Amino acid sequence: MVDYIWIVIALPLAGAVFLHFFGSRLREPLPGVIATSTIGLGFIYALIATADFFAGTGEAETVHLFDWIAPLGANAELLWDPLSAIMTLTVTGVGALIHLYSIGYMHGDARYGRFFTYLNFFAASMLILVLADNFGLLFVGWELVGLSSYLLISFWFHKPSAAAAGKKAFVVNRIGDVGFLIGLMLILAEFSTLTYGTVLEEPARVITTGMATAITLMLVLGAAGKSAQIPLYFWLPDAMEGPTPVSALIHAATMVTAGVYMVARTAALFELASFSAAAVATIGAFTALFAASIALKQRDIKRVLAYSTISQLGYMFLAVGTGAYVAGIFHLFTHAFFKALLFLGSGSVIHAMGGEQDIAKMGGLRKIMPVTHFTMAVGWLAIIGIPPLAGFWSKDEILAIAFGEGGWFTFLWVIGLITALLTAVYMTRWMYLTFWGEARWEDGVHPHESPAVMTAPLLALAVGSAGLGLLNTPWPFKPALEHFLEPSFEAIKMAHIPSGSTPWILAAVSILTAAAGAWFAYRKYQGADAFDIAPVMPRRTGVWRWVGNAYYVDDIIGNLIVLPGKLVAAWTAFVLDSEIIDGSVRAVGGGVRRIGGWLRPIQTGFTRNYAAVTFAGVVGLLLWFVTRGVG
Amino acid sequence: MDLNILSLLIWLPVAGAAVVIGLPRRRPELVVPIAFALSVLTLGLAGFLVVDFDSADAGFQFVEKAAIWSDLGIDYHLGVDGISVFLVALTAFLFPIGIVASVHIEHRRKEFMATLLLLEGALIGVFLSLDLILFFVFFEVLLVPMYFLIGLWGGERRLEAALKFFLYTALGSAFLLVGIIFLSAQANDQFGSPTFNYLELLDLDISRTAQYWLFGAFGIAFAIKVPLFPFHTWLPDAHTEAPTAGSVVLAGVLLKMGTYGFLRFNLNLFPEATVQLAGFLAALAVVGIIYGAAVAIVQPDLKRLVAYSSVSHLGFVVLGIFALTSQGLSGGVIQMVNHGLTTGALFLLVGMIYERRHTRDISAYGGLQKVMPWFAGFFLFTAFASAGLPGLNGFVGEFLILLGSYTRHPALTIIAAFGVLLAAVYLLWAYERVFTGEPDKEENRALTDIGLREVSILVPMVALIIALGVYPKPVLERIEPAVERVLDRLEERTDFESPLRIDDIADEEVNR
Amino acid sequence: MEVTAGWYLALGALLFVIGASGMLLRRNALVMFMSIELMLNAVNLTFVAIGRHVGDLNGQVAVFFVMVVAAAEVVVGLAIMIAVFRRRASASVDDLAMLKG
Amino acid sequence: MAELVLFIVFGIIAVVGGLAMVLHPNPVHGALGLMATMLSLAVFYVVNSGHFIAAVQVVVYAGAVMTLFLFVIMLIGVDKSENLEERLPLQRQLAIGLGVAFLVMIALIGGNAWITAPQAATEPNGSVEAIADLLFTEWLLPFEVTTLLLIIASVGAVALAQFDPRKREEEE
Repeated sequence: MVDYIWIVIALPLAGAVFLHFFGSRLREPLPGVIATSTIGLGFIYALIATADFFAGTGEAETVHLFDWIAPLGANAELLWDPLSAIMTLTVTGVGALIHLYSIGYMHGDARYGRFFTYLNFFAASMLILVLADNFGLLFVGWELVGLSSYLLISFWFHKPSAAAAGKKAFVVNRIGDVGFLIGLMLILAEFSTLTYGTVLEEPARVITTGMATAITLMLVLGAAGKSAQIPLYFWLPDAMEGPTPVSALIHAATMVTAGVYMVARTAALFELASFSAAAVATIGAFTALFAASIALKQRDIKRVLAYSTISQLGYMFLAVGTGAYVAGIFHLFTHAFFKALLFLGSGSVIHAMGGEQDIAKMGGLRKIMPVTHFTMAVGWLAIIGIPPLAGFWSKDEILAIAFGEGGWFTFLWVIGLITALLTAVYMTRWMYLTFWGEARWEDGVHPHESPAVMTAPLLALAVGSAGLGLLNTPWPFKPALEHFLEPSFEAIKMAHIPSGSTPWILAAVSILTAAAGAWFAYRKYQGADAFDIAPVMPRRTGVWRWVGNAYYVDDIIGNLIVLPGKLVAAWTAFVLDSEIIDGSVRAVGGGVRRIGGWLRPIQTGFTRNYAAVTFAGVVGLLLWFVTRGVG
Repeated sequence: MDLNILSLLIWLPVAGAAVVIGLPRRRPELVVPIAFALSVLTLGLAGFLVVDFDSADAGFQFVEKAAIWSDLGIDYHLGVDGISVFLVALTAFLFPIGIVASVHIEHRRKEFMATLLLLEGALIGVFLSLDLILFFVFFEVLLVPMYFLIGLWGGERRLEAALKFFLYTALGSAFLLVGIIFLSAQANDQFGSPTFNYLELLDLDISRTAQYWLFGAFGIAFAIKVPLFPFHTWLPDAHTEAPTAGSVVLAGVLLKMGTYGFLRFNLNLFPEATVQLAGFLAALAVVGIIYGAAVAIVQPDLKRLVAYSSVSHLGFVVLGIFALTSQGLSGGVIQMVNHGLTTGALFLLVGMIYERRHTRDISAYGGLQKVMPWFAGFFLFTAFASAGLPGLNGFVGEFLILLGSYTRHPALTIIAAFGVLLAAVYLLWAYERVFTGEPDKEENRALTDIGLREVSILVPMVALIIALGVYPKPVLERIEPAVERVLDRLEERTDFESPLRIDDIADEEVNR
Repeated sequence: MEVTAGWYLALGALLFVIGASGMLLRRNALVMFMSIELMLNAVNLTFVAIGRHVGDLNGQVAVFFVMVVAAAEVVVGLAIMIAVFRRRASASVDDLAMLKG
Repeated sequence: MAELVLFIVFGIIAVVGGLAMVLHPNPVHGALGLMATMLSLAVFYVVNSGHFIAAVQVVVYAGAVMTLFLFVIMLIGVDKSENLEERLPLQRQLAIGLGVAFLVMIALIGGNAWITAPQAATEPNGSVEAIADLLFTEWLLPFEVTTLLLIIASVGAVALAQFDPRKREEEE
């Protein structure tokens, strides 16, 4: 029995509470150590629990903690099955390494203790999200992760841009959450409870495909908000305002994958609604291509990686959309490692360059930061998909399955392939401009290798990025991950790699595209002098300018949605509310005053007038008597 | 145990008010401690009431009855059930906090404290009275102390705001009185003798058209109190001009009299009309939600922003009530309590900053987080609780309401869901303008963070917000039987079938 | 031709109207006051006439009370008039229009 | 027969006195006219066997009240005759109109003899004993109340008519 699993959540939560009150009093590294140890312990517990799971019956277990909102079937219950296991391991594993890294990175920050409070709080919320056994608790984790990302993005709150980025992230997430909420409404209306057990066990018995499509589309809206897919992706690049470990942990490895996890968890519903699954895949593919194209011309070292993350998440959505849930989770797992590696690497570069983030002002760091350079090289090769590194296996599996599904998915495979090419180009550009070529540092900048506490996690992640690919390699070894995740998806008809020789050909094709992209970019930037980070495409076409400004999406949303929204709100507030409605109330008052004014002259002041009126009253009374005919 | 606790709950604060007034003028320092002690005593009584409240019994408990004017059928009839027990507890909880929050008031402090205590007694009276005339008397009586609270100790335009508040509500209660009298007349025809006893009036069968008119009469009085969408313009003025304690109590409890009125009287006494008009009122509520939130976004004045947020939140409560499902109703009732806490806390915080800078204008602030970190922490926490962040109390109510009312009003509830989004927008945008960035203005740099007194009133509220958010079971347990009883009556008296009844879910769970 | 109560009532009515018109027409406060006294007397007459017609003494008791009240009224009325008119030369009621609306 | 003559003679006196009071510009003549009316009424009281009230009428009303009036008229010095033209708009027309309307109404109502009760056989005995007997049994409470009323009236009158030379100077 795995009823101790709640400790995994309790540890970081306790850490967060403790550090909230005493963090600021402890000397520099202590809060960091405490935070890292809580999540590290969590990782160990997760490992034990996974072992317990396989030693035990291999059935998914529900641990009931306490009643929360009973009428909705949303109680504090945790679910422990392979899917939540893999997610917990990723969150706690990568999380621990990033916590360790932040001890060094956040050195000297005024709110050192507070940073680790928020980091631990994030870990606890993500674990709630991942371990929840009903949509209610999932939604709790969902919004708490949004809160921690808000707190961490605007960590350096004195920077107005950081505060605005934090608010933007939370609001956009909330747009997605409204969709998610509507999905929950539909679920409750149909299943009259939110617990996974009732909803995901043969939903076909309860709902029609039409309703399943509606529910899943709403959930997809929530997922798109959280995992930064079109149309709700534009908050992620701004989220780079937060400290780099935040970007690594939240905006690369864990939080943004919540959407993918949710789609995987509700696979039973998506199976019923093929249209939604196709929609998920399509959104994924197009987001991947779209984000990859933007990444080509970004100058900020972290924004390149941000768009790259959006693109890789697109791949994961493509995978779960085509029904390749294991491939999606596999790519999520590997991506967590190499993207965290790349982010932390860029963090150490920024740290070394004294806060400089513009890759145009870097270059030639190869010799000065050997360890960072080596680990970045591993990450670079992993992400563009060069075997035997992890990136190749997971991305190739997704593309292969997509190709195998045929029809529309084959077209998505083409898009995936083009994205792979673009990924190779921008990542090589990123590597080249940062590490190779001549040094283009501004004067007064003298980079140095980062301390051990930062490079150690880099090495650990590099090992992960290189080695983890073997976990699910279809050919030489048995696909271990697929076997591991089997219990979670046994009721689901999963898409698999096409048999026969096609996978080999597809593998060759994707390796070729990756190599071509890399060689092209290398040749391109190697020849050009330092400052002519010339556009890959001919300068004249407007497209390049559009790409540079991320298709002006921010400005479009700015004055197509935000500005009119404010105008309408302002009109409602200062015209409709205070003039029309309040005005009408005041008008009533005014009206009464005016009527009073008309009646005033009756009081003439002359006693004799009043006497006359009185006498008129008497006569009137008599008249009434007369008319009634007395007697 | 014949200690009639309900009468004590009402008359203890009222007696307290008299005691405070009687205090010698030479000893002003006695006023606050005594007032505080009395209100804490009432809180203790209310706590005892909640603990001793038997959650299994859906009917009225601790009932007290004494004739006042028997031949007219008016009697001093008190009772409490799942719906009113927490509102009484909320009232008793907010007043000690209001008193401590207004320690700085020098101008006629004795009368201020006496008015507060009087208000507390009348408020508890409203929630406990089971006799329509008694209810009406308390409903009217508390207007007077509230008028003086705003009129004497308010801001610049206090007289205008107080008058508007008083007249607007009085207009509403005029209709209420007509309705009550008509009801007793009906009782006279059907039972032989006129009666205002709520329990007896329940068995009255009123013609459908009469129900519509009565629903309208009662409805207008409560709609103004809630305030429902078109009748809300008195609220922002009343709030901006009221002193901190006034705002806390006004938002915390006074507004709930409207929703409580709908739930206690309209739903039970006029079932057919309720079922027919539920859609219309739910629509009004949803308009209120979006309208209140949209207007709050652009408010330059912090207190007006919180006032409009109350319009939005209470729109949720009314939507929950008129969803006529068990989740919706219990969501509505618990949201009344939650809103009282979160908005009460928000007003306390706004009051604290007003005491320091004497301006409510958001643009006058900036970068306070650096200068007042603890204050910023409390404000952000309360803002998120108010925006319905899961894990805090606001979410429990809103989640129940949204999911509960979808089955009855699908389109409306989807629009209402966007209210949750707008809530995040106006709260975070206000937080950003007031707290983040560099404290550029000189006065902002000189501000001191919140002291022990202020923290001592915020901490219990924060604790309750978390407790209700994480473990609302004890509260939900006590609310559900009363809500089920309302729905049973509705289903008996009309051909209305409320979906997703909690007992259906229970037996669905059983036979799974 | 025998004088019945009706006759006295008619006379009383006539006197009453004369008093009322005096009240409305004359500006002098005292004349108005006297008109009121006349109206009261007219009513007393009707009381007595009906008393006799019905054969009941209460009519006369009523007249007695009317007189007492009238006496009190005169005393106070005149005192007011003296107090008011000492400040104003003229006794015209129209000048006292300070309570104009 | 005698009653008819009395009625006609004193009826005319009463009406003329009333009209004099109303129409005569000089208030003193008006007051005398009113006194005439009151005395003629006293006669009618006697005719209608209200002997006690006739006496009271003459002593109290005609005597005390009217002399008080005359005294005040002289005191305030309004004995000069005043012009009678009317300044208030349509006040005169209204007064006459209402007066006529009133009389017409009374005639209409009186016309169909609404005095339904039969002529009482016995004349009421207006003597002092009878009135006193009635007064101190059935009407005791009103009687006591009127005593109170009179006290208040006199105190009020004294307070109101306070004529203090010193205070006047301050006011000016």
